[in-house]
Amino acid sequence: MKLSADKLCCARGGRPVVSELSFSLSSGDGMMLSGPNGSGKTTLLRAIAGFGEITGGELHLDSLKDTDELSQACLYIGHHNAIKPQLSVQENIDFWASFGGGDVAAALASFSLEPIKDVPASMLSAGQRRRVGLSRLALAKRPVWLLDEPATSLDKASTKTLSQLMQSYLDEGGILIAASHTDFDITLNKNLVLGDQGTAL
Amino acid sequence: MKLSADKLCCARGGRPVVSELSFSLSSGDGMMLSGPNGSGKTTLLRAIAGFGEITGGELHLDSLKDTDELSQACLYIGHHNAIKPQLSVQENIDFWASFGGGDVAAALASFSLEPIKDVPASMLSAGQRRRVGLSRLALAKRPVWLLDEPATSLDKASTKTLSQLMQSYLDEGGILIAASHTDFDITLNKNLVLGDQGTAL
Amino acid sequence: MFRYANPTRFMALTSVLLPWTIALTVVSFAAGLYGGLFTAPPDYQQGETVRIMFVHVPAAWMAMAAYSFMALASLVAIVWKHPLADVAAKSAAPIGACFTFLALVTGSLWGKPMWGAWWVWDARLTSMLILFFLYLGYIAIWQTIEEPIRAGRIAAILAMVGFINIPIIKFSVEWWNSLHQSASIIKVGGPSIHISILWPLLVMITAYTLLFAVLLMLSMRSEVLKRRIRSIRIAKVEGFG
Amino acid sequence: MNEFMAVLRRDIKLAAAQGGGLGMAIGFFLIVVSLIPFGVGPDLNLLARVAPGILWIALLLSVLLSLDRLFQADYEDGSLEHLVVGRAPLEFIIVAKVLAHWITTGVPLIMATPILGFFLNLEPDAFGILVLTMLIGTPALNFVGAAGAALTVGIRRGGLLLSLIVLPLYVPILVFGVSAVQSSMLGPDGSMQTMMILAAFTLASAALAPIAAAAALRANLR
Amino acid sequence: MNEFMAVLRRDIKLAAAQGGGLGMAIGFFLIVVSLIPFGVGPDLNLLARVAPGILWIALLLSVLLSLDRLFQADYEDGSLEHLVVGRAPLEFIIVAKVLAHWITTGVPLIMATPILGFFLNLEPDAFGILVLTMLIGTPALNFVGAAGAALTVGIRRGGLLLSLIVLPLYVPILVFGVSAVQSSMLGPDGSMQTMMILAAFTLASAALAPIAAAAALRANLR
Ligand code: HEM
Ligand SMILES: Nc1ncnc2c1ncn2[C@@H]1O[C@H](COP(=O)(O)OP(=O)(O)OP(=O)(O)O)[C@@H](O)[C@H]1O
Ligand SMILES: Nc1ncnc2c1ncn2[C@@H]1O[C@H](COP(=O)(O)OP(=O)(O)OP(=O)(O)O)[C@@H](O)[C@H]1O
Ligand SMILES: [Mg+2]
Ligand SMILES: [Mg+2]
Repeated sequence: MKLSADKLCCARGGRPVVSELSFSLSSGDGMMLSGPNGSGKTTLLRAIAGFGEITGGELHLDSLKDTDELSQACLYIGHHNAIKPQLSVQENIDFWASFGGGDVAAALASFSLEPIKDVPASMLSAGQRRRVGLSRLALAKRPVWLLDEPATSLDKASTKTLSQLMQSYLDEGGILIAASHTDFDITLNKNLVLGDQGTAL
Repeated sequence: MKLSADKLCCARGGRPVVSELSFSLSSGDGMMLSGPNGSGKTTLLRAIAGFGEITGGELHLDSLKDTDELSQACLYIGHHNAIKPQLSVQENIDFWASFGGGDVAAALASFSLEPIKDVPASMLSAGQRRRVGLSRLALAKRPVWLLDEPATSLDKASTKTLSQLMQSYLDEGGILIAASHTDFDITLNKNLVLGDQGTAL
Repeated sequence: MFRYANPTRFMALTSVLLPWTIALTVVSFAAGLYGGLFTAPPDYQQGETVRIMFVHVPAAWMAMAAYSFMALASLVAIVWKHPLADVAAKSAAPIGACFTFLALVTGSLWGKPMWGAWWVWDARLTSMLILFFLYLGYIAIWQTIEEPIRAGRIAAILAMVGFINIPIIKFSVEWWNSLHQSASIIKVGGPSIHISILWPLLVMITAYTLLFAVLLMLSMRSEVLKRRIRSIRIAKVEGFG
Repeated sequence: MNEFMAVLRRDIKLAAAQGGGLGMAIGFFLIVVSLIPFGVGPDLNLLARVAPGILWIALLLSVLLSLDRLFQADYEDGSLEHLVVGRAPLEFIIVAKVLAHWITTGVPLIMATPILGFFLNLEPDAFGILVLTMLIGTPALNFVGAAGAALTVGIRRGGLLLSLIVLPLYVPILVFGVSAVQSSMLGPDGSMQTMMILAAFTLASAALAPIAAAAALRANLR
Repeated sequence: MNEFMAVLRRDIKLAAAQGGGLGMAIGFFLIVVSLIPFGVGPDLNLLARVAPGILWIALLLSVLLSLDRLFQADYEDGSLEHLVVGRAPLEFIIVAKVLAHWITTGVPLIMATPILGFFLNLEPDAFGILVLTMLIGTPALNFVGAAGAALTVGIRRGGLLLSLIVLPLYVPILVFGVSAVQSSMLGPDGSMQTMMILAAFTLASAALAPIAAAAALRANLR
């Protein structure tokens, strides 16, 4: 497994945002994406996940070249949690499991959601919501994880759980890109720092 | 100026969440509110700001007792940024200034928003949006600040700006409560740690 | 956006073409109006009111033609992602809406003496009204979505979906046998109207088509310029971060 | 007063910035009215007879639909909380929002009415009186609708719930609005009295709805 | 197929969990229809004459209004992105969503029609045929509406823009739906042909609308 970008340029709303980024990640590589606000971290992650305008350069996952198949290989967790407030925590996870496969019990266990599994999602606190969103990580087996500020609103214990989950995913040979302004409890072996103009520093 | 809570109990959606909290803050005091996800930080802040069900105990600001006047004394910055996506950054701040008073130029300067002042808010990144939301701090002069995870999505430079702003507010004699899972660059002189059951630890 | 050479070539080409097309438009309008107002005989049934035809029929045709053009340009924009196709479709919409409006107004001016009412809820008239609404919806899409690329795609899909209405207008007269005149120019076995009416009508149709071309070129040019200004403006706020 | 003008100006600006937000309610109005002949048939006499009622109902639906976002947007982005604890009384702010809404959608809708009356073959004499009754009656629609919007703010499917709550309250306004037009077709001053009743509705709703709306908003923010 | 059933089941569950989501569209339908006599006057013959058209138009508006959130909720909470990159083709997912929507709102609306027809003094003979045409025709409304909803997802004031886009496309369905009912009032098999045309509309929209909707959703997610 190898995810590589070659002089990748992306736009957002017609405006060029990220320009000429090149990187290459093999199985087990985790890349920390950092840079000031507005430097294009979200734009880059969305582009890889298949929701962006790629205006130049190339993006490959093995032999797949920015197609639907590439985006199906990615698990993108963005700023939103994809939770239905009317459904309970368990019902939400049930749906994802029946949609994309995976084991509901394992997902509930991952961020210790069992105690709140029957609470309607509309009654969750910000961090609880984020935990439900992140429990997808324990659900779907996808070769690439794209995490956009995954630790937002998480308390210390959950942040640690997240780091462990990331670590064991990398150990199993996953590829991971995480955008964040703060450090995780583990260190990722690659780094990409974006500058103001969306170019690598 | 003195903000004090005496055995304060609050509910959310009819369910008791925070129970028997007591604290007292005078001018210049800043209180860090921490605790695991779902422990009731947001609930408490909203209750002080006037958007909660206070089910027991008392809350005072000098002689004001949880009334409209108390909530008018507070500046509450919650998870949402109160930004209109159709308007530009400047237009948004203009509106707040004409609604609650304050100097637009100072607010723009506070989080270095001048370069993006004409950009429609719908085109901002998560952190840029948060910065616009936080620029209210430089706008309205209110005796109490209630900040709910103010540093979400902020990059390092802006986090520092925020800390400085908080510091100078405290120096001028403001009262501040901030909920956060991570530390700020400054240390607040008071601490309130909520336990799982919404009681102080 | 304008890394493409195309729009530049388009600007150069149209600046040469425009004066000529304008001249031709004026000439053919003069000829068509002269023929329509003076040489064509009054109708034995309708009298002088028949002359509204020379304004009405071409307007109605162009209303449909402009929509078809828009749908076609949208198809090109979606399939080949040609940047000018997008601009062309966007620019054609308000012009087409104006032609539609003109056909509606002249039609109802004509309807008063002919049918005794300004407006009847006849199939052709109504489907024309719906065409007008489709134009409005299309224009609203462009106005509501700020990002030009996304707006372009969405508008293009809408234009192609709405194209279904064109055959409905065209054949509504036969399907619902309405009050309105059925096709007399384009039909099996050749046109069924007299040559003295036919030629001014054909000239007027040419004139309208040329007018459409002129307006289209003008508004495409201004759209291209607007996009350039937009990209310059955006480039200026570039370094914000 | 400062706050009042600030909100009024912002809401008008927002409606304009929506690029066609103005035109959209009119679009809906236009289309609903032009669907009628398809449903009812093209008989011009029949159309003329039902025209005032249909126009009023369509106006009512258009106002209702555009109302459902009156507080919702402010609620979702967190602005509402700031508006509620501002120095100006919440009732004032609500009046400012209703006024802005009436200016940006109510007035254009009323302006479009004569054209639609023309399509429905309404007698030209009735146009003036129709527009007049609408000018007098629509603020009531807006105020009552605002109270409904405040009650349903933050509720999923609020839009349809809003219809359920508000439409019954619209019935009296509809009845008097239509009867004012119809009685004017009979004689010159037959409509004076109904017009007065409409005006009374508007005044009463302007006085009461903001209070109800303010209470509802406060309750919905807890 | 797994994904199809998952989405279908979830959307039905969501509609039920909305606590009255089912009832709300019917509520709107009921109220629009019951406003008509107030607007048009209580003349029973007149009402009977306009009844099929009014019922169809009210049905159409109710479907339209409840459609505007078809993709919006998924868009706002980030689910849509996951649905789009799922293993099942997006067109399938869209069909599942439309089907769920038809089951939870279309069918109840049609069930409510006879009661409303009764209020409007519709001839009892026409009830059966009215329900039948609606059963055949409403899926087309849902499919075309879904394409419109996909075009306007993520757009402010999408609801009204949706009406502007979709209502013109509803006109043929309305025309044939009403004319099927009316011709059935004349003779027994007068309506067969129009019914076939309606069925053709439904089939064509079921084939084409998901493709257009999928393209629109993809474009709107960039
Ligand atoms: C608002 C009212 C009217 C509208 C919207 C309207 C619309 C149209 C349209 C769309 C066409 C193009 C048809 C085609 O290419 O097949 C057309 C053609 C025509 N219209 Fe009208 N029309 C209206 C009123 C009238 C009236 C009152 C008359 C006179 C009786 C009239 C006479 C004609 C004639 C003679 C043609 C040319 C038909 C042909 O040769 O193909 N129209 N109209
Ligand atoms: N929807 C949009 N339309 C147009 N431009 C956008 C849009 N969203 C973001 N942008 C712009 O694209 C640039 C990059 O934004 P992006 O969200 O990728 O930044 P980011 O690195 O994720 O920042 P943050 O740390 O604040 O999340 C910013 O300058 C922003 O203004
Ligand atoms: N709208 C609501 N209705 C009912 N209960 C709620 C609601 N919002 C939150 N709760 C519940 O109230 C409790 C406290 O939530 P609150 O949002 O105050 O936590 P928090 O300390 O801010 O957590 P976080 O760190 O995740 O933001 C939680 O158990 C949560 O489930
Ligand atoms: Mg980001
Ligand atoms: Mg919280």
